[in-house]
Amino acid sequence: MSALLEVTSISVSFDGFKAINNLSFEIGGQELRAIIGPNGAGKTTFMDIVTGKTRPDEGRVRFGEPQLDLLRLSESQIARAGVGRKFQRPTVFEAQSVRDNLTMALSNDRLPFAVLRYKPSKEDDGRVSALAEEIGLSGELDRTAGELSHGQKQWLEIGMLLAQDPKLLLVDEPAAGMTLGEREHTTDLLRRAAETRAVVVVEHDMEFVRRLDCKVTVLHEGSVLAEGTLDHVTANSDVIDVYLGR
Amino acid sequence: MLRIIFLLLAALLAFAPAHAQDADLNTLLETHRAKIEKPSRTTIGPVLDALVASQLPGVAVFLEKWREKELWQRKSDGRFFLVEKADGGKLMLIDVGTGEQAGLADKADLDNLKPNSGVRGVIAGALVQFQLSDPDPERRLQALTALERDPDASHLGILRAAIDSEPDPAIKARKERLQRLLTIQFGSDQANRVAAIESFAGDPGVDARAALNPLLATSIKVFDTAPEGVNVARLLTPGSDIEPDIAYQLLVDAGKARPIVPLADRKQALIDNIENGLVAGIPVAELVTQSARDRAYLALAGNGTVPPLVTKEEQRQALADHVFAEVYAEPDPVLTTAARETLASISGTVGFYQFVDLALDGLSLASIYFLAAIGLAITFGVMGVINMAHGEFIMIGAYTGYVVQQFIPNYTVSIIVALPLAFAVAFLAGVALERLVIRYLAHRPLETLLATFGVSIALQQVAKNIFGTQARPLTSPSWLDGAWVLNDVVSISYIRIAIFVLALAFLGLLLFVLNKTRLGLEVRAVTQNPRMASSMGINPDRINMLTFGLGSGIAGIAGVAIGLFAKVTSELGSGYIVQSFMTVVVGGVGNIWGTLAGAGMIGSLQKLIEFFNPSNTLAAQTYMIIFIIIFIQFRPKGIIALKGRAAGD
Amino acid sequence: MKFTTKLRIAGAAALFTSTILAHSAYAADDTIKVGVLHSLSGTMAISETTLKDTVLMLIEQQNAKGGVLGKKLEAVVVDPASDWPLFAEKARELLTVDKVDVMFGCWTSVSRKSVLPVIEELNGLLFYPVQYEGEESSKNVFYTGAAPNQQAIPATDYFLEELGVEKFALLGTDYVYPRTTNKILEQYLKDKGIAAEDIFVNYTPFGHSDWSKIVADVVALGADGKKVGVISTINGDANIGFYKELAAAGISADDIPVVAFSVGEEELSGLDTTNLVGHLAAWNYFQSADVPVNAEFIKEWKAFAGEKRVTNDPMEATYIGFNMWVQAVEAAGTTDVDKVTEAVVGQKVPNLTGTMAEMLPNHHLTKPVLIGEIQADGQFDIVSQTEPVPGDAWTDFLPESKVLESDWITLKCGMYNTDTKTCVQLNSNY
Amino acid sequence: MQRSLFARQPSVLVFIGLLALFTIVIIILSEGFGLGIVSTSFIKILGKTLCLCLIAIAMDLVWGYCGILSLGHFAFFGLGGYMIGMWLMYERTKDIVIASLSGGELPATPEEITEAIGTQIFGVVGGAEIPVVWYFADSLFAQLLLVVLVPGLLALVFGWLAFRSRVTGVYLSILTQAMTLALSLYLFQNDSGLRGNNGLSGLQNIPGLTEVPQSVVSVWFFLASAFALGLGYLVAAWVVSGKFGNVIRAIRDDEARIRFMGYPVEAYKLVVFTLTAVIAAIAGALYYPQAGIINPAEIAPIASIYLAVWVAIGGRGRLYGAVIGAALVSLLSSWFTGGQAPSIPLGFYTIDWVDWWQVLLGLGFVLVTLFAPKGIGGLFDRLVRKDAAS
Repeated sequence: MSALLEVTSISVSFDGFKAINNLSFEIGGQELRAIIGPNGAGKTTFMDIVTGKTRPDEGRVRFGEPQLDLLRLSESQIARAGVGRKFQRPTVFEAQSVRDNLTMALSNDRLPFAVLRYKPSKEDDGRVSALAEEIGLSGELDRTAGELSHGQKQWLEIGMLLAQDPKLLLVDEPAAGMTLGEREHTTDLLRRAAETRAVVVVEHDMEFVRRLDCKVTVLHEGSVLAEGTLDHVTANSDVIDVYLGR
Repeated sequence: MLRIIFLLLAALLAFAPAHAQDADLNTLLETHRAKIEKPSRTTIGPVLDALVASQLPGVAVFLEKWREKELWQRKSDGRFFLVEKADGGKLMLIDVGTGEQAGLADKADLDNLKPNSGVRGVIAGALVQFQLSDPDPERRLQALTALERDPDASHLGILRAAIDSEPDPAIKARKERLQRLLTIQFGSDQANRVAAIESFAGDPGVDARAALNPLLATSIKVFDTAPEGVNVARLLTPGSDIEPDIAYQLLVDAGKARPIVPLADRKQALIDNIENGLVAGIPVAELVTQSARDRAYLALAGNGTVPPLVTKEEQRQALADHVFAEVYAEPDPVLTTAARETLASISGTVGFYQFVDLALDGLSLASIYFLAAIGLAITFGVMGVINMAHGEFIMIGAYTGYVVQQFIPNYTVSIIVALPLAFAVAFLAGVALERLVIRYLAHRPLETLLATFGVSIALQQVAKNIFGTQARPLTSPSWLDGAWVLNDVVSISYIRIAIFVLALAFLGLLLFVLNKTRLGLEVRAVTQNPRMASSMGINPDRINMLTFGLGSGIAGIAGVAIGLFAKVTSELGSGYIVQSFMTVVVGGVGNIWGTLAGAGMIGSLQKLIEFFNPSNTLAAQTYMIIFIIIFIQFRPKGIIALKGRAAGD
Repeated sequence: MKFTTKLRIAGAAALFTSTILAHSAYAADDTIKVGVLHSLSGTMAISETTLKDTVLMLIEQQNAKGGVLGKKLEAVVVDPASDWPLFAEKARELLTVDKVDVMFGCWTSVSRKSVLPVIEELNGLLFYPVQYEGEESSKNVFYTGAAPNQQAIPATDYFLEELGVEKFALLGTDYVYPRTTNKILEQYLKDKGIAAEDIFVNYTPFGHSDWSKIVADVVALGADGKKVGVISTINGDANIGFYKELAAAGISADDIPVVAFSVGEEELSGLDTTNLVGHLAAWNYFQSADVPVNAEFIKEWKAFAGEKRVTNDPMEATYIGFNMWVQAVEAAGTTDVDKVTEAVVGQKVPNLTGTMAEMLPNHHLTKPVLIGEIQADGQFDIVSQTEPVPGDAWTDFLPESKVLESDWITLKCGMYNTDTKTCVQLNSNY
Repeated sequence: MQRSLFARQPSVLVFIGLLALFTIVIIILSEGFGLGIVSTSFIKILGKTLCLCLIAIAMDLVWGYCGILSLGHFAFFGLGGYMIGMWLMYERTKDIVIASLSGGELPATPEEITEAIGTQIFGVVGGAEIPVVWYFADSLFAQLLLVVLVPGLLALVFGWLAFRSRVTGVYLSILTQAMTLALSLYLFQNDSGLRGNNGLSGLQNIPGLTEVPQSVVSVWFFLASAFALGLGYLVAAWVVSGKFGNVIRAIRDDEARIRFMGYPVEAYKLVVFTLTAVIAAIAGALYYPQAGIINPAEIAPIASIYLAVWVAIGGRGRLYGAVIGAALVSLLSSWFTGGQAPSIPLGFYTIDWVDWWQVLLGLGFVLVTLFAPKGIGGLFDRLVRKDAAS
């Protein structure tokens, strides 16, 4: 099986500071992966590069089958090619209803004129209901998203990502600010999502990563420090050095 | 002939001054009264010649007073007098001939004679011979200025005679230079003239070019064969050096070719030949196109009723049969060659100095833009606030300057008072605006834009209601009058230099405040991370207020500066606001160096475009803005952008 | 949808309509209404407010004398706010809603062109008091300012003959008055034997303030040894920056004289004139004109508007126009526009410089041309004054205008082609 | 879940209904209709106000819904006016010229007619040649097409450049302002071929209809303006009510997020920018024949800022808010400049409205932004909601 996402020796620097240094990374079609690392390790920059927000100074990013060169695509093209991204802060469109949020995210034609002519079909309504069911917001469909609780907004955002039907899902600190119950729900959501697609979770919280129970990549100073199961990497002396400080 | 007389006069003056004469100046003036009452440049010459030739003692004084509009005429008898102020609002009359007092008179009984400047120039020319060797250097300078303005062949001899006796080296140098200039124009000896011409190589003075260029004046002439006996500048080939139509017209004017019948004449000919609704057999109603009219005309020409048209072939042949050449008016090729070479060397120098002058102009404009924009850059950079009322703070500063001058008549003191006061007033206005409006619109930059726009129109109208709609004078102290002059090409007014210095001072001051003081530290902290800053005990409200006041205060000072070199009206600020925005955006937000770079780029570029398109300043501004729009495409964050993730959206 | 909301909207609409009704209903018969159409806000307020005050003063004086035809005059002042379409709108309002009998107003050409179609359609009457570029004659407009032959041409003659200028810099603000005036002058100068390369033309935007480059360009013109003169049609407060730069560059009027057509006492009050002494302006009136009628006018003006105020040429034009209208109304015995327009032609009133102004059949005045040198106190020394010159609607110095003639009495046409002997159009060109 | 436009946007029906009622009432009361209660000058003011309401809707669409604070939409409005103005002016002049030349002894050639038109139109501004930009001026159809094409293309090119380089927020506002300034400065030049500062005038005279009195013409234009406004409102409501509307509101609220959802944000902005530019141009093409003259001062940046203020006062993100704001401010201005507002004597000082109304207007902007950020429309909404609750 060839990898879904293939990142080869990318580097990027800001004002002389190397945020990513010769980083290579691969992930398969249906896989759940956690990326951990201390502040400034380059986790967010890595996601920025994959989603097209930041251009690397060198290196290659290939995605999908047939292979696409992500570096040549704009953010929206990358998203349409099947890369979904969830931000650290929950960003849903608070002025709009949960239904509108989800409808917008449905994987339909996204070009302006098609959207202008768009009429909600039976199928789409069904998808929206199913998604709402999955993220536990069935009863909230016609509420304004701004009125939801913090956790609900996180789920709505994940729901919107699922609605996009991406092949690769990048999730930035999904558990931040959640109650224990909410975390469990979130873990379930992510693990279920990873059954049909690749999911990359960037997380600080070791507990949460442990619960995900997946392969872990540790980033440090812009490169991969260690890779393997959580137990494996936490046993790595370099990782301990980095986390506990030298 | 005239020249010889003058030379004689000059000799007389040099060797035998003040001949005793029997005739009275008053009598002489009486004979020329009509022309002295209503003088004209074209008619005054003979009168002056007669006065000068009379050698009467009072003539020089009379001419001087006349030129200075200090000559009076008694209405009752038309007699001319000089006057002095006397008690009781009366004027003491002084006889022009004797210089003695001649009784008191009411102002209403007298007319003040005011010759226009053309006449004054001619009088000054006549005065030259009296003044050129006058003991008073002021008078000698006056004479030289008059000579420079309106030189005459007759002056050359007088001037040459007056050089050696000149005690003042500066005036002597000026006399010598003038002597060379006059030699170029009026000299009789070829070698002398060539030497004088060559002595000006590389001299950027306008007077030098003014003396040389007339030597190279040419006209286009037509010859049957290769021209001989004339000083030819170059031969012209019709089609490449000269338009064939123009060349043909020259031939027609010289009587060497048949004139082309113009369109209007052809039409008139058709009208004249309408017979029973037909022209040459063609119904008038059919003549609705030019080709139909041409046909009708040709038919008429065939009858011989109208002159035939000149064919293209005939024109071509006529051109081929003749030679066209540009011919110098000056017959001596040695002189024209020397003048051409000297001018070529001058044009190199002038080109260099023009560039220097352009750079100075650009620098000056940049410093004005910088001053106008820097306050905006601070508020925009630190607070992310677009202050549309910024222009009105500039206006407030300018009006403060005006008001101060109403109370302090001494311009120097008033400017010294006005600068800090303008800062204070605008500072307070800025603080008030921040406290009352902007604070409540934090994080809503677009709405701040609209609210401050409301403030802007309200302030403008308030200023109109207080100060009226007329422009108000803001006068610079006299030591700022005039210009620093390097030569005739490079000069810059002292006001602009002062504004430049002011801009530099503010650049330094701001750099110091922002980089070296506690306030600056706090400002930078708030700029970069307001939440972190407030958690460190910095009160962002206070910082915002102070920053806004600072930015506004600087705008106030800019107002005084702009008022000094331009105008003070209620719309003063609105003229600078868009420019200021563009300066800030082009330069890069949140960075003083960026504003400097933006102002520098916009200022110099605008001057550069003006240089290439001198007859249309408006177009220059349009191109400038289009350039900025395109520039933003390539550097959306400006020339000097804050880098890193913090600068991201 | 909520019923109450609808009610509210309907209520607002009703209120609105009722104000319109109330507005259009009022019209009084015991007064003669005089419309004043001058900008009181916006960029032109600087110049036009003065003229509004002048009209108000003249109305006050006339009412003190007992009004016109036994009726009091009533001023209707509107503010077209320097917004050209608003001039047309306000003119229509004045004519149809306020039903004024005459209007005094406009300053810029574009505002006049905006108003023209409206007053021609509604047969109104306008007195236009500002010097302008000519090339126009409307049945409904009386032009009491100078046409080019009453200002620009005599000033150019003065340059050529009295000052011996051989090279001309025509500096102007980029709009119709300078454009047309300069076009006429260029042709005139060429006819006088000035070569095309000895005429330098530059246009700057309104309110231009950065003059250093242009002043330097003018100085450089002297390089071929010819005497340079500047003819300035620079408008409004852009002059202030220009003269300041001129003074700073030390250009004396004896080196490079500047004659301006738009700089009067009012503009000079905005700057220190000590360094500008000797530069020129051409007008039909200066405050310094030493005649009793002018002294009286200045006294009244200062009493009305304030001791510091100055008088200027457009004020004199307003004064002449107002008096002509009063005389014409009394001669016609009515305020009916057709009768008054006929009666105005041929009226003679004293101008403020000691001669008489007469209204010609082409709706222009005869005016003397005065040339003044700037003095240190911001006033002008009159150095030349001609006999009254008849205003010419269509200039004789452009081939396409030369054939045109305006005569509203015998030809009854403002744009009569003497070549084809036809009236090109009855309306004016706008 | 497919619901009709009117179900999704109930205000549309109300608005169209009120507009129709208003139009009919005004027309019946008009001079042109015979009753003569509403004066022709007021009909023109109302007609122009309707056009301003239409451009306010465009502004609301681009700013209130899509979050692009364009300070340049009056440039498109003005261009629309110029495009129709060229035809009006050319044809009117052509009629005059042909009538005048027909008196000549020879029938006129096409060249002579063109030359005479050129002299007639450009003689005033010191020219005679007809510039290239007037190439289509004698075809109404072509100029009508240009009303849409020229501003549309300008918006497309400018928008493409600006959005492509991700200029947003106040930067974009300043850039649009610069564009407007450049255009107005360009048109101020005589060399622009559009008569410089004089602009195009006499536009109220419709060629071929010179015999029809202005009282009738004004009613036609009033009707056309009302129709355009109704249509514009309908189009705008349709655009904002569906998924497209959701997407552009999402762009306004969080541009990055919607981009990562796969929406080509730049394309959406471009569509909205261009669409609103076209609406603005149509509004302008209807406005200037009623105003009678268009000149570059109309395009000056300040006009576009006023436009934003109208929308802010009326309430952003509500189409009727834009209409309320534009109508209110422009009618108030008209009233204050009309000299009918009575002066208030205070004894020591007389408040003359001519002097003070702009101060009032400016402070009004400030107060609205401070205390009614949602504008009058927002207050309106609150009332409606209270009604619903009670």
